[in-house]
Amino acid sequence: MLIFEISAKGRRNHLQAPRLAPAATDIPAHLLRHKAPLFPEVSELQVVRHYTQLSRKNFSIDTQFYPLGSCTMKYNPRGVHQLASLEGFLQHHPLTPASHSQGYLQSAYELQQILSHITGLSAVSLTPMAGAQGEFAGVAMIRAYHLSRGDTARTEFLVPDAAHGTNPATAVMCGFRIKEIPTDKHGDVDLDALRAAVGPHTAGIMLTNPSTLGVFERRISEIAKIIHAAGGLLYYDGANLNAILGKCRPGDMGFDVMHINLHKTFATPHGGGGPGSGPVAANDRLKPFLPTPIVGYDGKQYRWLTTKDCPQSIGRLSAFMGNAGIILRANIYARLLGREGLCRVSEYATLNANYLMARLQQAGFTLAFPDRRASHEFIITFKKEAKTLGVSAKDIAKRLLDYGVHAPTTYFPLLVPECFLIEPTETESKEELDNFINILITILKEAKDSPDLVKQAPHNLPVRRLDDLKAAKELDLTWRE
Amino acid sequence: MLIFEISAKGRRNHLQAPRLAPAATDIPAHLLRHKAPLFPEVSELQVVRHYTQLSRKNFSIDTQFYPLGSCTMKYNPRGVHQLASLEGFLQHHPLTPASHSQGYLQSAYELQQILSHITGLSAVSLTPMAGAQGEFAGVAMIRAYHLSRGDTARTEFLVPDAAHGTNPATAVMCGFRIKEIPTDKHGDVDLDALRAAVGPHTAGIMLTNPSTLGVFERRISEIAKIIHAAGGLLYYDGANLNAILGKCRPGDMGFDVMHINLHKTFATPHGGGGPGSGPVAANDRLKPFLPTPIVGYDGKQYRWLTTKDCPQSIGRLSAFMGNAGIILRANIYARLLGREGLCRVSEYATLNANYLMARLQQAGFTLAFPDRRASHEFIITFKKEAKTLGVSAKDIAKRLLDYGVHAPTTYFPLLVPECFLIEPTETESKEELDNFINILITILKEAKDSPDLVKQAPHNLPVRRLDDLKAAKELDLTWRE
Amino acid sequence: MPFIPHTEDDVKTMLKTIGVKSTDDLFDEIPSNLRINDLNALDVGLNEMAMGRDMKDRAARDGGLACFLGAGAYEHHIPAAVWQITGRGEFLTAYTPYQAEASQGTLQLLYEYQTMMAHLMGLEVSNASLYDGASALAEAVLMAVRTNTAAKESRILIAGNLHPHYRQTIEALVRPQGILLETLPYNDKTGCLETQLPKIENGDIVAVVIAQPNFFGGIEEVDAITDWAHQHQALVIAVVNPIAMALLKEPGAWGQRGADIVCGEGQPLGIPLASGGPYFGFLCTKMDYVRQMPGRLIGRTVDQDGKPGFSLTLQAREQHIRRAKATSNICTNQGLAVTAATIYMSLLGASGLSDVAKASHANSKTLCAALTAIPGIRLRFNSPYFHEFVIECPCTADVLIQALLKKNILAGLDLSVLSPELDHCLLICVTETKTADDINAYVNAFLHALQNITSISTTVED
Amino acid sequence: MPFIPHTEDDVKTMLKTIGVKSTDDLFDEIPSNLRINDLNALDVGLNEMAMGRDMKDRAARDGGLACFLGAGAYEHHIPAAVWQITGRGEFLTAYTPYQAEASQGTLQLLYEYQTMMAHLMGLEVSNASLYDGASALAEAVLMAVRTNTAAKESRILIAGNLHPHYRQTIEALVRPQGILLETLPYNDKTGCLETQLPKIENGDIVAVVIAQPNFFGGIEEVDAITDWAHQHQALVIAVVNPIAMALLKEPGAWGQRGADIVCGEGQPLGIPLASGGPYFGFLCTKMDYVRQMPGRLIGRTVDQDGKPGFSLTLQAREQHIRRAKATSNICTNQGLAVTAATIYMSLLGASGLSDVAKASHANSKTLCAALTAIPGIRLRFNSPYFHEFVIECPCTADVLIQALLKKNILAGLDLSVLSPELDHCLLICVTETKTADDINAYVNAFLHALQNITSISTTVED
Ligand SMILES: Cc1ncc(COP(=O)(O)O)c(C=O)c1O
Ligand SMILES: Cc1ncc(COP(=O)(O)O)c(C=O)c1O
Repeated sequence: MLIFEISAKGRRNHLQAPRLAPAATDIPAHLLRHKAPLFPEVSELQVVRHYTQLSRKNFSIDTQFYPLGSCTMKYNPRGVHQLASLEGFLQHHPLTPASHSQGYLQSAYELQQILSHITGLSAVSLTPMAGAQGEFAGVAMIRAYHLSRGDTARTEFLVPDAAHGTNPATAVMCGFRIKEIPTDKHGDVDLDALRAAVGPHTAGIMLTNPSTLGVFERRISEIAKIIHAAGGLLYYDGANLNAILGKCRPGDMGFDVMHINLHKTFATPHGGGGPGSGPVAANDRLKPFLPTPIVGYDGKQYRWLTTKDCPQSIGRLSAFMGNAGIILRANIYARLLGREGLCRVSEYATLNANYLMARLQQAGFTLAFPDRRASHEFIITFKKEAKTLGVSAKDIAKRLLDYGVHAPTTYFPLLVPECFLIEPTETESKEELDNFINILITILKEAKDSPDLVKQAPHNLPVRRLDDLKAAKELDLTWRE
Repeated sequence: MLIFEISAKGRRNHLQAPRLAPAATDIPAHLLRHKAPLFPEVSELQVVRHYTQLSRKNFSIDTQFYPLGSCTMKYNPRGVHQLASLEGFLQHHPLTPASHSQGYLQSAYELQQILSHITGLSAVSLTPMAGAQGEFAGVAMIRAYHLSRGDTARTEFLVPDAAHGTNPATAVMCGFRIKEIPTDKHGDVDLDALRAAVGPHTAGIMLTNPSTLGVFERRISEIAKIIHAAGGLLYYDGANLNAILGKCRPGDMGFDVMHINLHKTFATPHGGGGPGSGPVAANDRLKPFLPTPIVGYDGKQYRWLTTKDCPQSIGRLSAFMGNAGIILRANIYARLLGREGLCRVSEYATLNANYLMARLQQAGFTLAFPDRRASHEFIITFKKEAKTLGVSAKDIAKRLLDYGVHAPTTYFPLLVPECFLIEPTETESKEELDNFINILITILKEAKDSPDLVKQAPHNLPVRRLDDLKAAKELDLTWRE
Repeated sequence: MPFIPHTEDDVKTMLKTIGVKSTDDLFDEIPSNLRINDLNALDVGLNEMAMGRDMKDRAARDGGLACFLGAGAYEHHIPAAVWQITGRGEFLTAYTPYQAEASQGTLQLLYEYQTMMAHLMGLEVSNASLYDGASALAEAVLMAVRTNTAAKESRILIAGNLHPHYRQTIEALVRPQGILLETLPYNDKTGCLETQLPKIENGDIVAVVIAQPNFFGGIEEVDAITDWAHQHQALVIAVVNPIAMALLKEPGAWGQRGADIVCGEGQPLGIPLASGGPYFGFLCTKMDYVRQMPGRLIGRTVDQDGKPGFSLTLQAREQHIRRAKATSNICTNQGLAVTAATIYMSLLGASGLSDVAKASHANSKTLCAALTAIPGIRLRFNSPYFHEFVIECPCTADVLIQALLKKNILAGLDLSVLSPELDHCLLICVTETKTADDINAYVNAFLHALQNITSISTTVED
Repeated sequence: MPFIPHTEDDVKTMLKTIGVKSTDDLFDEIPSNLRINDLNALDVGLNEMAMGRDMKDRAARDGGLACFLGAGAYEHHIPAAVWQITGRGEFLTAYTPYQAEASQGTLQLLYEYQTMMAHLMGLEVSNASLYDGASALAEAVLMAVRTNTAAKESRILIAGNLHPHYRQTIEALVRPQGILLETLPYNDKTGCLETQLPKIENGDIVAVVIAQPNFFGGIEEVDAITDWAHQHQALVIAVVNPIAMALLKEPGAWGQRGADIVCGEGQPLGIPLASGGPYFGFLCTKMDYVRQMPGRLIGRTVDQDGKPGFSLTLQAREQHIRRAKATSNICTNQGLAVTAATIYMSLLGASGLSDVAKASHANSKTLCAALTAIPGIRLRFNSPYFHEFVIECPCTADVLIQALLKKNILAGLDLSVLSPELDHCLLICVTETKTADDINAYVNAFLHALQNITSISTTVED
C-alpha cells in the first residue's frame, strides 16, 4: 500500500508544525500558491508504521550478508553513527564563522592528513560528494593542469574496458573523448594496446588497482611510465582501497590524483543508495588544482581555504563543503581503528575473498582468473551454466535472495559474461562465508535438478521477479489520484 | 539460531571495553572468580545482525494493529522518546543533590500535579514501578491507615471476580484475605453480594471502573457508600483511565486511593513487557501514607520528600525513585496533548471501541454485554463457535496473527468464557478498524468452511503453534553447551 | 489532532453506525453527577518543537557533572549499538509476549538473557526481570520464606552493611506479611560482616542476606558466611553487583553449596543512570526452587512442526493465572532494560565485562591512593574493595560535596544517610569511564576544597 | 579485534584452504618495491568510550548558537520520528536497490518521494536525488543543453541574484563542456531581476536560470520571466526552496507553460544543518524530458504474479549501463537524506508544510520590522521576501556578526561574500524555530552592539 492510499482528506497531524497567527503578507496574490500539493494526510502512527514496515522489505548489512562486489558492504559501526550525530554537529550551520566551527574543522583536517598518509599523496580535498564527483574533480584537475601549461591538445582520456561506468561518464563530463583499453586474459591491462593508444592527445588514464576484475595490476609502474612519458597523468579510482590499506599506496604506484570512497573503505552507511563521500587526493603537481573548500591549519586555528587561497583551484563542487556528516564518520572510524586496525582491514578483507574463492573453486564454480590471487573481491562466471542449464547469473542472484543472502554484483565488469563480482569484506565471519558457499552449492544443484525453481526465483520475498521491461515501457514514476 | 550458537571461542570484540593495565589487587584469591561466565563471543556486527533480525520476529504497535484489551497499546510518540532520552537526563545520577536535579524534579512535580487533577485526588507519589506496585502501595496505605487508628480487625479485602489478577495477588502480598464479589449479568458488581460481604473485617475493596468487562460501573457511588459505611476504603485500579480522561474522576466516585498506569494512559512504550510506571494518588485521608520519595516544591526549589518529611509513609518501594524515565515520558506526553488533547483521548478511544463493537455485533459476533455501552474496550465471546465448530478463542487469536494483526486479550476476564477483550485505542484509524473487522469476518467463515485452517494457525509466522505443555514439563530455561 | 487519525467524515460515519448523535452520548452510562466536562485547570498543549526547547533546558540543568557517585547506580560506558538496537520499534512498542508466535524476538532474547545471567551468577535459573535491585531483594526474601518451609519462624538476617535503601524497601514490601527482619552486624574497622558469626539454632532463620560488594564497596568473606548459614538450615540470599561478578567469585560457587537465591540491580549492564530508572532487578536460583520464583520465565520448546521456539512458561506461578495464590503480584516488568542488558553482555562478552570490572577496580585504587595520601584523609575501612570505597575527612562530607559540585564534580555520597555518625565519611566510586585527567581533576578540586575549609576554620579559630 | 570476527583457528583454517602460510602471502602479487608494512605515522586506535569523550568536546565547541543564518541552509524543526525511522538499519545500511525484490522498502519510499516532490513542484517527474542543490543545478544546466537541441549555442542566462556558491558550482561543473554562462542582472533597489528583460533572439539561449526566492530572500516575478524565456525558445530552470513552495506559486504553474526543469536544495525538508551535508539535490521536469534526466528513477511495475512492485527504471540513461553516453556520472546519491525528507513530508502533510512556511514568514517579518525600526538600519531591498531579508547597517556586517556571536547568536551572513560593496549588508533568516523571546534577544543584542560601535566610533572621532 502506498502512503497516498492510507491518506484521507481532512486527516490532520499537526503536532510537529508550529503555527503562528498568519501575518499579513505583502506577497502579491499572483505569486502565491493556489493549490496545495498532493501530500498524504496521515497520522503520525500511520507514518511510523508505514515506513517501519517498508524498511523491513529491504536487505541490509544489519540484517543480511551483502557481498556486493565493488561496494564494500562492511559493518557500519553504530558508535560512529552515534558520535557523528551529536547535537552540536547537527545544529552547526555550514557558514558559521571558523571561530565557532573548530570541532568540525579539526575533524576534517585530521581526515585530510590521514587520507594523505594512506594514499601517499600530498594533499586532500574532502569536498566531493561521492566517488563519481571525486572522479570529476580529479579529471578536471588534470584538465586544468594541462591547460595551465598551455597544453590544449590533450583531449583524450584512456579508460580500461574493465572500468566502472562512472569512469568514462566522468571523463566525458570533463569534456574528454574516451579511448578504451582492452584487458589481457590475466586481467591485466593490455600493455601493447596501451602503448598504441597513448600520444600527444592523451590527457591521462583512469585506473583502479586492484581493478574491478578483483586482481592487482602488477605492471602498474610500467603503465605509469608509459603515460607519464607521453605527457599524460594518472587518475586512480579509489573504490577498491579496502584491498590495499597499509599494504601499498597509489602515490607510490605513480598516480597523480585519486578519489577515496569513504562510504566503502571507511565504513560509512550506504543509506539505500547514499550519501557517500569521495575526497580527492593529489600529489604536489596537481595540488594547486584541488577543489575548494579545503581545511587549512596555522598551528592554532583551523579555517576554510577558498579560491582566494587556491587561485588555480578547479573551484567549488557543491553549495557548501561536501557531505560533512560522512566526513565526520570517516574521521571517527579511522581513529577508532588506528594504525593497526586500518592495516587489518585489507588483511582480513583479502583473506575472506581468497578463502571464498578457493572454496568455490573446489566446489566446481568457474573463476574468471583462476591463476590469480583475489584482491578483496573476485569474479566467478556462470557462462557454462547459462549454456548448459539455461540458468543465468541473474537467476542465481535472485535465488540467493530466497536464502536470505544479498546477491553479489552481477554482470559487472561487463567484459566477463554471466559474472558475479563477490566482495565479502573483512567484517564477515568464516561461518557466514561457509554458509554462503553452501547456499551457492545448493543453488547449483537446484539449477541442475529443478532449473525452474531457480529461473522463477525469488519465491520468498515481498514480490516475485519484477517486470523491468514494463517499468521502462509504461513509465509510472509518480502516483496520481 | 541462538547468540550462543553464533559464538566462537577466541572471537574478540573489545572495542567497547576500555582496558587498563591490571592493577595489583589486594582481593584474596579465594574471593576471585576462576571460571569466566558462558557469554557469547561474537563480533559487533554479529550482535547487531542477530538482535536486529530477532526484533523482526515481534509484533509491535510500530508495525501492527495491537488491540490487546486492558493494555492500551496506543501510539508511543517518537518525540516523547527522544526528549526523555536527552543526555542530560540519561547522565543524571539518582542521588545527585537537588540543586543539580531541578530539571527532573520539576518534571516529576508537574506530573504529580497533572495526575492529581485528572484523578480528583489530592496527592500523588510517582515511585511505584508498574501498576501492580501501585496497587501494593495503595493497599498497603489502606492497611497503614487502619493500623494507625488502632483498627487491627480489618483483615479482608474485597475483589470483584472480574478483577485483574494483580488485584488479589496484591492484597495477599499486603497480608489480607480475599473475598471475591460476583458480577451480575449486566457486568455490574452484584450489590447484594457486596452488602453481604462487608463488615468489620473489611479493610477495603479493589475496583476498576470502567471494569475489565469493558463497562462502566453505574452504581459506583452506592458501592462507595456501602464500603465507607462499613469502615472500609476504596482502591481504584487505574489501568482503564484511558476510558474516562476528562469525563469523570475516581476521586469524585468515592475512591480513596488509586494507581495510574503511565505505560497505558500516558502512552509510554511497553518495551516487550515493560518498564511501566504506576504512580499512586490518594485523597487527604490517605495522603500521609503515600510511599516516598515524593517531590515537594517550596515555590523556589524542588526537592525530594523522604520519610523524614512523611513520617507515616508506608516507606520506600525501590532503591531510588521509581522508573524516572517513564515519569519523564508521561510528563512530556501530557504536556504535548494539553487539556484539550487529554480529553480527546477518552473520546476517541471510546468512539473506536463502540464503533468496533457495533460493527462486530452487526456481523454476527456475540457480545458479552450487548445492551451496554463499550468503554474504551469491550468483550466478545466465542462460546457458541467453540461449541458448534470446535474452534476456540485461542484458535481465532492465532489465526489473527496470520493476517498481521495482534490478537486481543484472550480468556480474560476469566468469567466470560472463550472471550476476547478488545481495546483499539484512540490512535487507530477507522480504516484499521474496518480491516480488523473484515479479517475477523473472514476467519469466522474459515472456521466454518475449513476449521483446521484456524485450529492449526498460525501458518505465516516464524514458528507454528508452540507446545506450551512441553515447555512447562521439560523445563529448558537456559542454554547449556 | 495530534496522534488521532480520525477525519470529520470518519467520526460522522462511526457515530451513525453506533447509533448515537455525538461522542458525548457514548458516556451516557456515567451518572451525570460524576461527569466533568474539561480539564481546563491544565495547560494547553505544546507542539513537539516548543516541548523540545523546554526539555532541553531541563536536561541541561541536570547534566554535565563528572560522576564519582555510585551507591547502587553506576556509570559505565554503554556501547552505541546497545540502545540503537533496543530502540527499534519492534522491541520498544511490543508488550508482554502473551502471543508467543508473534513474539519470538522478545522471547528468544529473554531466553538468552536468562542464560547469560544464570551463568554470570553461577546458578541454574534466572527469571526475565523484576522492577529493580531493591524490590528484587524483597521478592527474594518472600521467595525464601515460601521455599524454606523447615524454618520455624519467618526470620531473616540481613547484613548491616546492605544498601540502606534496600533495607528500607524490603521493610516496606515484606512487613505486611509479618516477616521479621533482623540485622547481622558489621565490623566497624573492616566495614565487612563480623567474622565471628552469631550463634543461631537450626531452623531459627529462614535466610541470610549478604551483599557482595557491601554498601561500602568492601568484599565479604562469602564462603564462610554461606557455609555457616547452610549449616543452620538457612538459605543464603546474595545481593551482588553484576559487573563485580566478572571479577569476584560467583554466588553459585560460594562455600560448599553456593548461594541459593541471587538478586541485585541490573543497571550496570548497559542501562543509563537516568535519575534512577528504569533499571531492572535480576533474580537467579537453583532449579529446585524454580516453582517459587516470582516473575516471568521463558522456556524453550518446539512448535507443532518440531521446530524450536520460545514461550512464557510456568505461568501457573503468576498472578494472571494463579491470582491470590501467585508467587508475586508482578505483571509489567522491565523488559526493555533487559533487552539492553542482553545486547550489552553480548557485545562485551565475558572478557569485555572482565575488562570493565578490572578497569573500574584499577581506577578506584588510583583515586583512593591519591586521596589517602593527603594528610588528614584516611580510608575508613580496611577491607579489600571493588570499585567503591569510603574515606574519612576532617570536615563533613557534605561540605566537600558542595565544594566539588562547584567544579562540576559529583564527589560521592555523604554517608550520614546511613547513620549520623558517619557524616565525615564520603563513599566514592570510580568506574572505567574515568580517565587519569578526570582523577587528577578530582584530587585537585578536593585539595583545593580542603585548603579552603582549613583556612576558613583556621580563620574562625583565630 | 574491533569489528573483525575471525578467531585464530579460523585464520589458520582459511590460510590452509587457500594454500598459503600467512595473510602476507596473499599480497604477493604486489611488486615488492611498492609494498609498505604499516601505517605507523598514524595514531593508535581509540576505543568507543575515549572517542566519545573526544567527539563530545568537539561537538560542544560547534553547537549552542541561535541560528539566524540561512543563505541556502535552513534550520527547521525536524519531528523526532523522521530520523528515528530513517536510522533503522534496513534503511541505513542497504545500498542502491539493484536487486529490486530485496529492496522494495527503499524503492517504494523513493517512488513516494518522487510523487511528493513532483506534486510540490507542480511537475510530472522527479528523480530520486542528486548530491545537493548546487550540483543539481549544474546537472539541470547540462540536461537543458541536451534537451534544447534547437539552441544554436550552449548559452545559459543565469540570474545575478542566484546564490553565489551555486554560480561557482555550475562554473566548475559545466565549464569543461564549453557551456557559456552569462548573467541576467538584478535591480539594485529591489534585489530582484530587472523587469526590463534583455533583448535576445530565438535560439540564442538554451535556458534561463531563475531563483525563487532569490539569494536575498526576495520573490521574483516568475510568470513574466518564464513567458519571456519561452517566447525565445529558451527553457526555464527554476531553483527553488521547497518549503517556500508551500506558500509560493509552484514552478509548474509559472507563466503560460510552467518552468521546464526545477531543482534545488532538499535540506529544509527534514535534514539537519550538519555543517553542510549530507543534504540532497532534487530535480523535477516534464515527462517529455525524462530521458535526458540524470540520476536514479524508480518506476512502478508488476511482478510475475501481477502484483505491484517497484524497480529502478530507465537505467539506460545511467553510467552503469550507458557509460560514456550516460546523462550524468552520478552513481551513489543521497538516498538516506531523501528517506528522511519523505518521512518529513508525510508527517507534515501539505498543511503542515504550509504552516511551517507561514510561521517562518511571519517570524522574519517580526524581526525585520523590529530591526528596521532602529535608526540607521534600513531594509536593503524593497521587494517582498519569504523568510530571509537583507538589512543595511551603519557599520560592516562582520562587526555585528562578531558582536552577536559573543551572545551566542549567529546573526546572519555578511554579504561581502557576494561583492565587496555589500559589506554593510547582513542577510538574515528567521524560521519557525524562533520564539518571540529569541527574536527579542536578537534585537537587544543588536541594539547593544550598535551602541557599542557608535560609542567607540564617537570616541575615536573625538
Ligand atoms: C570501481 C568504482 N569506481 C567508482 C565508483 C563510483 O563511486 P560512487 O558510487 O561513490 O560515485 C564505484 C562505486 O559505485 C566503484 O565501484
Ligand atoms: C486492569 C489491570 N489492572 C492492573 C494491571 C497491572 O498493571 P501492571 O502490569 O503495570 O503491573 C493491569 C495491567 O496489566 C491491568 O490491565
